[in-house]
Amino acid sequence: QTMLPKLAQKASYKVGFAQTESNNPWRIAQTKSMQDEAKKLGHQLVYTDAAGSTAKQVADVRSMIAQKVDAIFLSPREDKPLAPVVAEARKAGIPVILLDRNIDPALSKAGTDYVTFVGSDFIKEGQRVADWLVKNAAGKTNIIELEGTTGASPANDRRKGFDDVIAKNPKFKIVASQTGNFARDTGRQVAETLLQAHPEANVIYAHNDEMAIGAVSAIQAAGKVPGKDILVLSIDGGKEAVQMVVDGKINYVVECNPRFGPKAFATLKEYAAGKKLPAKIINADRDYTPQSAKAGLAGAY
Amino acid sequence: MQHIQKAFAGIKALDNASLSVAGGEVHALIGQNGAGKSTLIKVLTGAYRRDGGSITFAGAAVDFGSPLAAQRGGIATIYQEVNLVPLRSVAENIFLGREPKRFGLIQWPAMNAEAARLLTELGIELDVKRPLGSFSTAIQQMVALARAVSIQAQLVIMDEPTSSLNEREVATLFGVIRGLKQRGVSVIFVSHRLDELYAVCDRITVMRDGRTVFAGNMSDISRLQLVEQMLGREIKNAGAQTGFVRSETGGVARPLLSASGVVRGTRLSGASVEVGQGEVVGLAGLLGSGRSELARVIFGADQADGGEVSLGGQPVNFRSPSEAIKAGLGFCSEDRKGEGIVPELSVRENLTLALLPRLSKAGVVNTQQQAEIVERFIAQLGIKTSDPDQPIRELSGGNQQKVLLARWLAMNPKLLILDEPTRGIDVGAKAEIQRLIGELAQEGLGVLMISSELEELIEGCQHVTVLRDGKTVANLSGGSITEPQLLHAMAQGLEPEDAPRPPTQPPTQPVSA
Amino acid sequence: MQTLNVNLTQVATIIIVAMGMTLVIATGGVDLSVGSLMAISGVLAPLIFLNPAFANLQWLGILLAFILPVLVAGAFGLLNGLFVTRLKLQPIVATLVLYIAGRGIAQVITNGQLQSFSTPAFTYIGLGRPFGIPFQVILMLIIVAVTYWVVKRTVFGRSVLAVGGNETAAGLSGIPVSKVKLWVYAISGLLSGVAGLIVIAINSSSDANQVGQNMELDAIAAVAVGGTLLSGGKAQVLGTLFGALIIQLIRFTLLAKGVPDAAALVVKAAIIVVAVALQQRRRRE
Amino acid sequence: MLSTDRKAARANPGRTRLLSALSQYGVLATLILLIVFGALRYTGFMSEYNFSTFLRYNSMFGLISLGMCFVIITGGIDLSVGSVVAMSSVVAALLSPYGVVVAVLGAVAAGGLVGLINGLVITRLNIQPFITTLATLLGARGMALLLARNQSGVGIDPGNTALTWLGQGDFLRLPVPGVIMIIAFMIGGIALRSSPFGRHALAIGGGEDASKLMGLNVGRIKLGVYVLSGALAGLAGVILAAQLGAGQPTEGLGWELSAIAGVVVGGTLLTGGVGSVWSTLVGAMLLGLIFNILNFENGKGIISLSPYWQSVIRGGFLLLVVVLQSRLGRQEGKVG
Ligand SMILES: Nc1ncnc2c1ncn2[C@@H]1O[C@H](COP(=O)(O)OP(=O)(O)OP(=O)(O)O)[C@@H](O)[C@H]1O
Ligand SMILES: Nc1ncnc2c1ncn2[C@@H]1O[C@H](COP(=O)(O)OP(=O)(O)OP(=O)(O)O)[C@@H](O)[C@H]1O
Ligand SMILES: [Mg+2]
Ligand SMILES: [Mg+2]
Repeated sequence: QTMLPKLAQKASYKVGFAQTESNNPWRIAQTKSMQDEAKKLGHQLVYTDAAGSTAKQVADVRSMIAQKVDAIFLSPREDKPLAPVVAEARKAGIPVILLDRNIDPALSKAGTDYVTFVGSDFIKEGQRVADWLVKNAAGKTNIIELEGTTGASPANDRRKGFDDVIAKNPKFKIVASQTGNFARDTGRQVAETLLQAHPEANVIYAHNDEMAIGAVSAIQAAGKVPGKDILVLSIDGGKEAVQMVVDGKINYVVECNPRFGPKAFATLKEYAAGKKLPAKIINADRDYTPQSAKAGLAGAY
Repeated sequence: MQHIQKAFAGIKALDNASLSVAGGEVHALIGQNGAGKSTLIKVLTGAYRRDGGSITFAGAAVDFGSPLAAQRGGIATIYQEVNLVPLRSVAENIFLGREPKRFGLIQWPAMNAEAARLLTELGIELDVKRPLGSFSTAIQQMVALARAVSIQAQLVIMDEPTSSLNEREVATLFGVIRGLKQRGVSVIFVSHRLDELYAVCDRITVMRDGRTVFAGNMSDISRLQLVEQMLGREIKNAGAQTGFVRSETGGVARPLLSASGVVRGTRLSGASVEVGQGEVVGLAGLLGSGRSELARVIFGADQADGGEVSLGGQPVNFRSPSEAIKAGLGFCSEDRKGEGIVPELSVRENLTLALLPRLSKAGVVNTQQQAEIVERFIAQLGIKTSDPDQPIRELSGGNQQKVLLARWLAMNPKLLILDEPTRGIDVGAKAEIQRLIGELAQEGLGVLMISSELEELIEGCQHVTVLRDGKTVANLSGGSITEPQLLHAMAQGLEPEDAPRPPTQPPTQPVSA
Repeated sequence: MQTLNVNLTQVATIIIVAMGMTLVIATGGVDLSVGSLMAISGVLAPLIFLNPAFANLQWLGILLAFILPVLVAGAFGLLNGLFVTRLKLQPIVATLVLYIAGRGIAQVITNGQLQSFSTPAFTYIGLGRPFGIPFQVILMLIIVAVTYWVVKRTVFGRSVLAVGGNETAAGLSGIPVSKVKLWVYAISGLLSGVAGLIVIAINSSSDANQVGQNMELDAIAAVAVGGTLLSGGKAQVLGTLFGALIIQLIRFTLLAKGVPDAAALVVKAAIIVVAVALQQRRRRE
Repeated sequence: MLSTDRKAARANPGRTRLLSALSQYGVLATLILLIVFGALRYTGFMSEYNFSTFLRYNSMFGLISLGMCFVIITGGIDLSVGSVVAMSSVVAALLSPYGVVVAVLGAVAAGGLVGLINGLVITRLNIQPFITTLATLLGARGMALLLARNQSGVGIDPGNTALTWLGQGDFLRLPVPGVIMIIAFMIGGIALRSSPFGRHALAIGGGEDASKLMGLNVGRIKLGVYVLSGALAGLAGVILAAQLGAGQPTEGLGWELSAIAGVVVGGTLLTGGVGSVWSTLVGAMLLGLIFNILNFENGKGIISLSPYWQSVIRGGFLLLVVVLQSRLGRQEGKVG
């Protein structure tokens, strides 16, 4: 049982950031936040993009190890495959901090293999949406679920969190659940189709903002009023979606804030200072209801 | 083979065809273009499925499902179009499908050595490791022969093996055939050259329109009878073998095209030719002498490295066919399928392909005018098609050729370059096309005609330019255009005066009428 | 009626792109870059009409936003054509270059950022409904009609078929082969540009990462199911239209019936094979 | 003696050889040049660790490029390989509890099965390879997701360390996936050079009708190359699963295009009839090296290339290499 590698206290580090993909606003915001913070603090950020491929991400992290960076921020695309490279980094004396997605605890442990995990709990996010719905449905119980990219872990977790709660409330029924690829255009098309096929649907739960915004267009195209005839629920809390909550087109958004930069680098600093860190640092994510949205709008990413 | 039936898309290619070959004999198979010789052979070797009839080989009824099966059964075949793979080496082409192997791996040294040995036997020495495509058609033909010989077959089929060989090569081939015969191997030999048949064959089968019309001993049939059998009619005027009406142009024709000293790569090294208005000028030469190349250069399809071309006295240098077309030229390629027809398009579209820009206003085709023109040419040239909308690929070769001629005639050109205009088309169509060429010339069109058929040149042309190795070696006119003169110029390139006296025998009967 | 509209709006962009693809395939080529060109056009338009320079001249901004991106996409299409005709690259490889680089260019332009807008004058092409018919559907029908007419009636259309049917013969008949090819790739680019504008207009946002994703596969599948052989020489314009509609109907049905995405992919694969096989059987008869 | 070799006389054989050598070794030279460039410019680039990393990742591309090379040689194309890699990785993971042999054979067989379907549809139904494999690209992806029950990863049985060794282990200090790839290429090289299968594949690409008339069983050989391509993609799937400890149903997106690019960069024409296994290896590795170099360049901190720029650079690089290839190849073609 080796210890985590130490990180010398320096004014400036060369830090790796292994991003999983850059094809959606959330990821882009996350990357930007990391880059901005690194710049602000005078660190050098070595940034790789796995373009949605776990295999490439593994190779990316390894190339960071080969370049002997001081530390690595890793946003693992999946929970198992990245465990071996995390171990390799430790062996190479490079501490790893996980961002936004975790690694299978059976394979890799915080405090021994990697420093800590900073992020949100995707299952919890789904649960929070479902909990809100159960309380505020006002008789609207036929749900269309717009899933994220088939196979992606946030999609699976956000579904699990939501579906588990719904299953306990027999009043509610998920009439259709299809993937919208986390994308606005696909989300819109799928919503259009499902609204035709299931005229009884009066709730749409989207796994991210993009699909929710697409669904709003679809609802309007179908001649219905989003937010009134059909409730729209979403996760992420980007400015555009929050504005829609203010406008009454979306009813409820759970935040999943991509602005990881400040917290990530603060954690790094604390670690270098030798502070004891918890295994998980869960972001305090807000939510946006019609009541709270206006106030929160300015703070949304 | 008895009562073989074979139809393509409902059109009968073989109708009750029969062929019987005894062991150790060389059997001639003859017939006009499209008579069904190649088809019969392909049916025999399993390349085509027959629709009816029976095949007996070595005493047993056989039914080869594929060329491979026939090969295994003891039949080696040289197909008409050289059917080898140009990108692969000579040795591979000889042994493809039956490479010498050890532990499942090809034994290259053994294979190359054996290939070299086989070719040496045929009097050829070359690097068998080089791609086949880097050798001339004649060599490729010999490689195909080597392949056929090396398959220890009981029957070797040769479909027009001599069409691209020179005399010496033909002699080599005959040596091989005699050798095979001595070993008791039977040979089916297809050729249009009657001399060759008489030289090497024992028995003969004549086909016409997909049927067997004659079978007997070679010695029992005279050349004239043979040709009559092929054509299915008596030859009354032995002099006129072609459809040309000999036109004696009065006086000197006004010069139209003049190309002099054209050089291109190593293929053309000083080729010159002149065509006057209303003249049919022949371009003669052995295969590979650069005739097509010269035609392409004149037409702008290829660029010359040197030399001059002028049209109507003006020097021209066409950088593309479309420029040549604008200047009033037309060009029918020798490769009808590869460079002439657009198979999926209709007769109408094919016929008006070059004319389209003129048939249109602001890029929109005037379909009415198009239909009129198409109808006119279909009638005028007697193109047999069920409907102008019929895809051209469904037409017979002769009719395709007529459509291509019409494509250029519709342009009302000043000069038409025809590369082997009658190759591979049936006798009726051939005569018609020849007649047409003659008539057009009389109306003032200049025609430059490349042909490998001497009688076509002799009877159809006012002048003949002979090329050899990319150079113009002789210009013959009028009465001096005779077979011996031509042959001699083609082979030796000597000036006519130096030509040896024509053989004492009467000139051989040309095969194709 | 609603269902019809939904299906038609969803398939409109595919059909528009597939028209260009039909022409490209008719010459014996293929264009893999259509999706990337859609993205380029899609990111350029908002940059233009949201540009402060046009704050007081909104109509001009919008007009330019309709024209310039389409022209740029057409220019990239022309570049594809140059790769094919001048550099003599095989079409798959030639267009693979812009397939990879094109989306990168679109992303570089915006640094991957999504651009949202609400500019009714612009989004009309995606959301407008003259006479109750979605505008993009009208546009699509016009483009199909024009393509059909071009193939049937114009010299260019005949030339496309001749080049695809027998390039050498076409060249020897005076058809400017290279020019024809250049044009089909350019047209494919232009139509991709139009499709890119429609996609961003429907969504009132432009996302360089998403616009036109997988469009090349949809368009090629539509062309193939429509009975145009990939070897060239044929252009079944109406076939492509129906091919795209068939694929769309299948997608709609599978979605509506709740068939999961994974299973839908398998069904889609089978249907493409069966449809193409049936087309070929019919042709042979 | 016959004086027949007219065209050969035109071609200067020495020149031919030089050009063919250039086109063959031009890519190799580029590869070496890039490696030297990397070695001089970046610390850690020449480390054993980076070398091993590079091979582990790129071995999968190498394997699918090898299969693609055979397919392209016959004049076909296989767009399904990326999806097949994903599907087979899931199969390997699902079969991992039954031992390494079952897992490997099962995954390779699953890939081969997709290849068999491709081959049958292409040879029996006469549907063009592009369309056929476009369909299986969708179908195999669907199967991958179905088998994985929509999970992003299907974990390998932790007890099956032999399987993970195939992805993560070392053999004589070389990464096992790299060794597998090299062995596959050696076999592939011999097969293309000296086995009837390879030679006949080349012959078919050079002239399908002629090959048929010369008695080759064209259908079976075509079937063979698609099965081979599928099986190699299956093997790549095994390595993927073994390396990542999990089957990956969403992996391999667009890998078919990388494989095609690798083959083409290696100088093999998409028209078939010619091709080289070793140039394909060099081509595939060259494309992989670009990623590696870009990662290191970003690490220098002088310029920070966004992934977007990287796409643009990769596209431009592909164009450059392919144009160089075709220039050399065309001159060669002119003579040959
Ligand atoms: N694959 C085919 N499809 C359709 N028709 C064909 C095919 N092959 C041959 N034919 C037709 O069958 C007839 C016989 O052709 P075949 O090639 O056997 O003639 P041939 O006697 O060998 O002539 P040649 O002397 O020109 O070689 C011709 O009318 C030809 O057009
Ligand atoms: N596309 C080509 N590529 C390589 N060699 C060629 C090509 N076309 C012709 N040749 C060869 O070049 C030489 C001259 O060809 P050309 O076609 O000009 O001769 P030709 O006298 O017209 O013969 P033919 O009667 O066969 O057409 C021949 O050896 C021929 O085999
Ligand atoms: Mg014949
Ligand atoms: Mg010629």
